[in-house]
Amino acid sequence: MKYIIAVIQPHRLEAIREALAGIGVQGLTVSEVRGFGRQKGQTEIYRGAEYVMQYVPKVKLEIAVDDAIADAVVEAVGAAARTGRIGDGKVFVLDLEGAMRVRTGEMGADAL
Amino acid sequence: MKYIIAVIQPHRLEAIREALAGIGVQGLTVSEVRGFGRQKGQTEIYRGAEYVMQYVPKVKLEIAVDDAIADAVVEAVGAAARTGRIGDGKVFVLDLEGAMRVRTGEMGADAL
Amino acid sequence: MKYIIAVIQPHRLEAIREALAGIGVQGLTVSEVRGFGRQKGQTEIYRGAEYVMQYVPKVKLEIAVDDAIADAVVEAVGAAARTGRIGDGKVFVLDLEGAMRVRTGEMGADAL
Amino acid sequence: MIDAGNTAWLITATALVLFMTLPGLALFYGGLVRAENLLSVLMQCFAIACLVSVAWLAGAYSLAFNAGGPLIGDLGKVLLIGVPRDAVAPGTTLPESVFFMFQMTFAIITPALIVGAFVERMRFSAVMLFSLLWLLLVYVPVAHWVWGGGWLAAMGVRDFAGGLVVHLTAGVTALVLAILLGPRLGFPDDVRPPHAPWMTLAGGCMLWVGWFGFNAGSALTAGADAGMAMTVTHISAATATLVWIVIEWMKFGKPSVVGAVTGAIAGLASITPASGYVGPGAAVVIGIAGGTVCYFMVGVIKRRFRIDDSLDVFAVHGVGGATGVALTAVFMDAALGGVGFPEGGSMSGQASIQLIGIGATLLWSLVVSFVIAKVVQAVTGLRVSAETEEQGLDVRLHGERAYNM
Amino acid sequence: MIDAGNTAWLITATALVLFMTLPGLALFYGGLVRAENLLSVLMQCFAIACLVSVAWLAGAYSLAFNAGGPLIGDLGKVLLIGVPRDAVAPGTTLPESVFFMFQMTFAIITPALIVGAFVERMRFSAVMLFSLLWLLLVYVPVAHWVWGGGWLAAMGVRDFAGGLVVHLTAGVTALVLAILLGPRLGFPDDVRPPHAPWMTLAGGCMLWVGWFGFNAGSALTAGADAGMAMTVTHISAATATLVWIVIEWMKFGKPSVVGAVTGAIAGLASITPASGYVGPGAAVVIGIAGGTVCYFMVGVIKRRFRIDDSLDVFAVHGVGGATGVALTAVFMDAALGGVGFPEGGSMSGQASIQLIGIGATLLWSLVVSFVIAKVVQAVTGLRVSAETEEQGLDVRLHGERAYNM
Amino acid sequence: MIDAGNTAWLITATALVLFMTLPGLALFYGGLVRAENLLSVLMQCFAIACLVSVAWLAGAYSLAFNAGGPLIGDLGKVLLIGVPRDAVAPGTTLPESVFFMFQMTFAIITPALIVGAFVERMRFSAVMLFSLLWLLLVYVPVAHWVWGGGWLAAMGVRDFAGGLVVHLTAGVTALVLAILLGPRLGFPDDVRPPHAPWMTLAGGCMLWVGWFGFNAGSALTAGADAGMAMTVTHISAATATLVWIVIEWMKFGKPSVVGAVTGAIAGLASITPASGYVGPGAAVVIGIAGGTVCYFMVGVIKRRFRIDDSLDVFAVHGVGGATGVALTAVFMDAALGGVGFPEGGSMSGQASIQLIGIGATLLWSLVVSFVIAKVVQAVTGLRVSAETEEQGLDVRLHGERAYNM
Ligand SMILES: Nc1ncnc2c1ncn2[C@@H]1O[C@H](COP(=O)(O)OP(=O)(O)O)[C@@H](O)[C@H]1O
Ligand SMILES: Nc1ncnc2c1ncn2[C@@H]1O[C@H](COP(=O)(O)OP(=O)(O)O)[C@@H](O)[C@H]1O
Ligand SMILES: Nc1ncnc2c1ncn2[C@@H]1O[C@H](COP(=O)(O)OP(=O)(O)O)[C@@H](O)[C@H]1O
Repeated sequence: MKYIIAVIQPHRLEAIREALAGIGVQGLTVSEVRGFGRQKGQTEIYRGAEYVMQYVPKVKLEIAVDDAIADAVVEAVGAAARTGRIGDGKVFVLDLEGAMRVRTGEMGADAL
Repeated sequence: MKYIIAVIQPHRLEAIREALAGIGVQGLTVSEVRGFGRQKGQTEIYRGAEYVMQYVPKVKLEIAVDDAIADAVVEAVGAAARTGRIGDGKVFVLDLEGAMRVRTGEMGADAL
Repeated sequence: MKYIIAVIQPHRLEAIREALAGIGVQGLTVSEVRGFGRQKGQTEIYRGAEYVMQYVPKVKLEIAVDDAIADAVVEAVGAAARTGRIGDGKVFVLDLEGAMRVRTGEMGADAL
Repeated sequence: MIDAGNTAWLITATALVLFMTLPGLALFYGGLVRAENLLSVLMQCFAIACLVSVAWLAGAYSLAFNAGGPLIGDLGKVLLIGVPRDAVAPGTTLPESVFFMFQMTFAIITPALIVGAFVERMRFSAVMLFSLLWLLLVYVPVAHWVWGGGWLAAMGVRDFAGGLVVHLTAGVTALVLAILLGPRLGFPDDVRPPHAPWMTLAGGCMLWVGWFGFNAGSALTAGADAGMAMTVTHISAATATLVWIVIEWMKFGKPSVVGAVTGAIAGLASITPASGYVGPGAAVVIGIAGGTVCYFMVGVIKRRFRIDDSLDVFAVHGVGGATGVALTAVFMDAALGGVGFPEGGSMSGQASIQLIGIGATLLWSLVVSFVIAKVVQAVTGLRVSAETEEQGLDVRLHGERAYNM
Repeated sequence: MIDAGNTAWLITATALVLFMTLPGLALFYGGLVRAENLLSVLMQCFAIACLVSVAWLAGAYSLAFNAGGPLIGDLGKVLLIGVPRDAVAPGTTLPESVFFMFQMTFAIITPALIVGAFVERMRFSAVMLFSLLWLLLVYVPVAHWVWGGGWLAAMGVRDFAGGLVVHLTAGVTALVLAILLGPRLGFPDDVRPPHAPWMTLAGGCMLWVGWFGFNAGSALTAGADAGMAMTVTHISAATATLVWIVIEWMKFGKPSVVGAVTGAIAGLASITPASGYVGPGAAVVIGIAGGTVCYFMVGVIKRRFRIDDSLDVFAVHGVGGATGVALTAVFMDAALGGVGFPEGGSMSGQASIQLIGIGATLLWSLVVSFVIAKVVQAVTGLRVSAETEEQGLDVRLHGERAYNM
Repeated sequence: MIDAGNTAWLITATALVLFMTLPGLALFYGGLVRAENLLSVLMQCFAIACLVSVAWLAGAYSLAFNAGGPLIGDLGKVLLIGVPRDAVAPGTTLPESVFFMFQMTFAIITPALIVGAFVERMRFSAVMLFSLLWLLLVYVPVAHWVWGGGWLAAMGVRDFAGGLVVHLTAGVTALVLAILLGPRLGFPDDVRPPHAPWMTLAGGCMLWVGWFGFNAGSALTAGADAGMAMTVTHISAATATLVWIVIEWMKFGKPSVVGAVTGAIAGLASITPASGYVGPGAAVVIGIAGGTVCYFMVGVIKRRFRIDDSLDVFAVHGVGGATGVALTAVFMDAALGGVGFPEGGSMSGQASIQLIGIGATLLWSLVVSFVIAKVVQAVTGLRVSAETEEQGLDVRLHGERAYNM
């Protein structure tokens, strides 16, 4: 199994989720993160003082998937997340050794 | 070493922490996440308009452990997190190649 | 490639980012987490009742890097994060099998 | 001659009505939008208040309230020049400065109410320009017709505190702007829920308390009329809230905070025109009527006609205000605990006068605000870019974020 | 005859006291609960205010204040029928509508205070039913005894603004409900800390400011009595706050915001019954006494007796109110800067009257609210399910979340 | 003889001015700091209010306002002993208790304004000690000079509501403390942006509304003077806000909420000393002047001189207040719509008097607050540890967090 981590533009989240549902991904976990990279943050100005926001609000997806569909998932996320603008984000693939569904105790791919 | 990621029901957190303390886990890292899966979110209604919350509030645990106790940890988390209701969550196990305790620079299992 | 996860004291973040920029790390992802470990949380007192905060506010960094600089990154983070006080945090190193830059579709090390 | 008691009350009432907008309405509206647009809403209310205040001094007050003909006042009191410090407002026991300020607070809140129609997508420059023109071309004339000795006043229309002048003008204009601007991205299925219902309740409570100044202040004296106006205002608000709670409880099994406070506003808007003419029993009926009608109108506009009058300004203020104006003709009947009809008046007679008032106000607001919107569209453009709308107006238009945690 | 100055002040005072509940008390309480229960608290305060308002018009006012015997008033003023618009409230220079409204705001805040006892776990239907019955069976009779010409008034009890009628009735009832409902899940060790102390302070400030209307308004005139009532009210609040800060500083080395504002409320509750009868020096003493006693009672109830009167209604309002009622007998002495005892009265004599007042109010509130609670338990059930309590009342009972960031 | 109308207004004005500090100023300042320091700011404002209140009763009031010589009053009214309940404040139609309270609210907000200079880094014990000494050694004397029959009053200085007594004293002291304390860690490049601009706007609105009590209340009567004071106050605030919006729009293309509300405060501070003497036209000019000058002074202090007067107390209040005091000499001219100069006075004559007032107040505040700061530094130390500053004052000094989500 693979553990796929994607860092994306917040407003692409729904599109990605639908794309993933399309290829049979049943679940995922989402969190709010701040990204640092080529894309620079907005400048805020308070009483004449500029505050350059070093970080850009991003959304992080964590998706555990069976090896079989791993590449398809990476593809799907990439396609749905892409706007072509700097800051579109990254997709990372890690190896996943084990998984368990808490409710049933099922192990491995059945747990996903 | 293993890097164990668990996504659980928020109100089970304390129970799990105690269970882990029981088997000698000294530390862990917690974050608030939103989960998407079989369990559906609450519906909110504002001025007659329904908003189905796609996501369910969950808590994510990250626990780096020595190989020796990895299985025991997965067991313990599963047992303490289980309520039998849909949405109890998942436990994922990844391989952990290295660890360092910042304060002392200790490496490997000693760092945990 | 390696996927480096660091849990640090919030106020060390900027120092670490500068240290990393120094050794050519272009990007990273930051999130707010709560840590449990040897360091104990503050006590809050409301109307005479004490609330011991089990968790300490921490910041989590996720940094995908090329194998070549992995050790240097761990070093740099450790050095910049270290204050010598309990609670300085941890650095974890996981193996990273794949990476994609969403914007361009670039794969592997070029995506970082 | 100036009366200290009445003046004490009207200065207080002025503070209360200003408090309705700053921060009452701003927070009430702010809680209903996305967190990324909170500041833009607060900014719109705040800047409108300032713009209107200066315009009011510069001539709007004079055009609305100084002599003139049936349609509009004159410019005799521009900048209050020629008004001595201790001048008494005609027909009152108040310093004119107090009457000027009290009326200003009404002129402030009315365009601010319209904000609810275009939140989360209108350009700030367009908001400013539209509000200024609208004050001069819609609010000022209608205020003159009804309160400034204009033709509706001459005809005997009864609008104690602004069912026509405030709520109907704002409500109709809201509908016009909502249609011209088009809906928010994702409307109706993908808009985000109110980001802070608690804030909406806090703002709503400030509106309620401030409304005592709005309605009881409109008596222009501190006596029995003010007391009864306060009483019916409160009773109508409480009743309409309970109505809304009951409806939601029956329909969804979950009475909501946003619903309850919206009901209160509906009850307050509905009683406003009647508040100086009716008794407590009537207030209950008006509260029930206003609460019910507004509840269903929200659905009609938003879901049936799919018009994104985002914060339901027309359904709550326009409809509520008109309902109250119409019911005034019924409940001012002395037999029903009201003040009774004027010499030789009758319920049917008063009813037709009230309906003419509604029709004229509705028509004028509709046409003129449509024209103004078109002009503004040509000058500044109405709507922000899709990218700005996605990211939120706060950062893009105002360079700030409401929450920097 | 109606006096404009007095009426101006009492209309303002009415607005101030309403402001105490909406949004003052709602925010004060809301900040002390979990974020997942914030809306439920706001909703309870808001809905209680509406329910009480309608009930007040429907008969509660008449039963409390219209003639009748030593125990209860009559129904002569149901719906204010038969009360002319310009009626003067008996024994005042105010329109009766103003007196009706001013007293209504007291009837609103009293059951709202009780909310603090049952937050985070009581069913909304139970809250509504209990509050309505409690208004009629506890508040109305006691108000009649003390302020409506009932037996305690005849006996000469002194309760200027509601130490007995408001704070003691609410405090005792809070204790009864807390015991019958049982503690929150996890009490005492695992309950969550206040989710927004800043909100509690903001609400507490609104309570403080509004309290000027509460106490100084109870003079029913705008003169020296109102002025002195305002003065002693403020001094007592400030003193009690400093007391609380000093105690926390000594005990924990960390004076807290929640502690400071709780001290202020304790000082305000304690001075309330005395505020029309004592001088500034006495206010300092009452502030010190109220602050200290309430501080320690919080510990006694919550930690010694382990009763989850969640927001310390009894310890702060019940105890503070009773303390003030008792001390009134001391400090109304002219020799101590007070108004002096009535013809032929004495400190000891007044003291026993005050104690009878405390005893009677305490006993009546205890017994009747116990019975009401049992009835409500039978009809709607008192407590939500454990699952609802875990997830929070906002989503489960009201279909909303306070924060949608 | 006591007048009910005037008393009604002044009791209300007192409540409004207290509302300015609690919670207005507290929230206004609180929104501008880091989330980890929000409670410390609220606590400082709240505790200062309590401390000042007790000190005011204990003797400060007497020293400021009771007889005495050109420099300071006497102790004749310590604890208000010897002041009968129904005493009339000399030269007014108000109960002395009301005058005492009204003036107290001014004494409360002035040291609270200074909080803006030392947020996020000053010890709580130092704040308390400094504020107490400052009240007695700076505020009380200056208040006596200007309002208590002291030498500046004798000279004919005009400061209607506190340009000298409130804003200049606070502003100058802020600068002194900011320099002695040193900047916040990371200033100027690494300080965090305001954590809740929405809260700053909400608090700013409360300040604005409360300011009607501040300026119009200073007329001490409910008549034409109060009415005109309210009018010019509002107009100046609105104008200065628009000025600030326009400047930011031109400079950055993004008018901000924090900027707009800061502009309003600048306009309010600037009109304060003039509010009883000038007309509406002058209010526009003063608003423009105050808004512009303050805008640029913020940059001069913070960026040119790199002084971390964190919330710009000197630039906004000090400079705004002084500007208003100076312009009063111009616009009180009857020819310019003002009340006119006293018998035999002239613009140049009045101007020099006003400048002497500014110079004396500035010098006294500067020297005495420097000395007090040094004393406090010796006794308690001024600044928290770097670790406390990093973690935030809330948890470390008060054992609380503002947000426990
Ligand atoms: N080496 C990295 N490790 C982890 N996250 C990264 C890394 N580089 C970039 N990111 C994340 O991806 C986001 C987008 O990267 P950025 O360089 O801004 O744009 P792009 O990916 O289009 O070149 C960043 O905001 C950050 O959250
Ligand atoms: N494939 C997945 N990858 C990552 N997280 C997942 C995945 N599937 C489920 N989750 C997480 O587990 C939570 C519970 O899953 P769900 O399907 O709702 O219930 P259950 O695990 O009981 O079948 C989800 O809310 C989500 O946060
Ligand atoms: N086994 C672990 N797995 C994951 N995170 C951990 C683990 N142990 C500690 N941490 C994280 O590291 C932080 C610091 O650890 P702690 O034991 O408090 O101090 P130190 O690392 O200096 O010994 C903790 O707050 C927690 O977030």
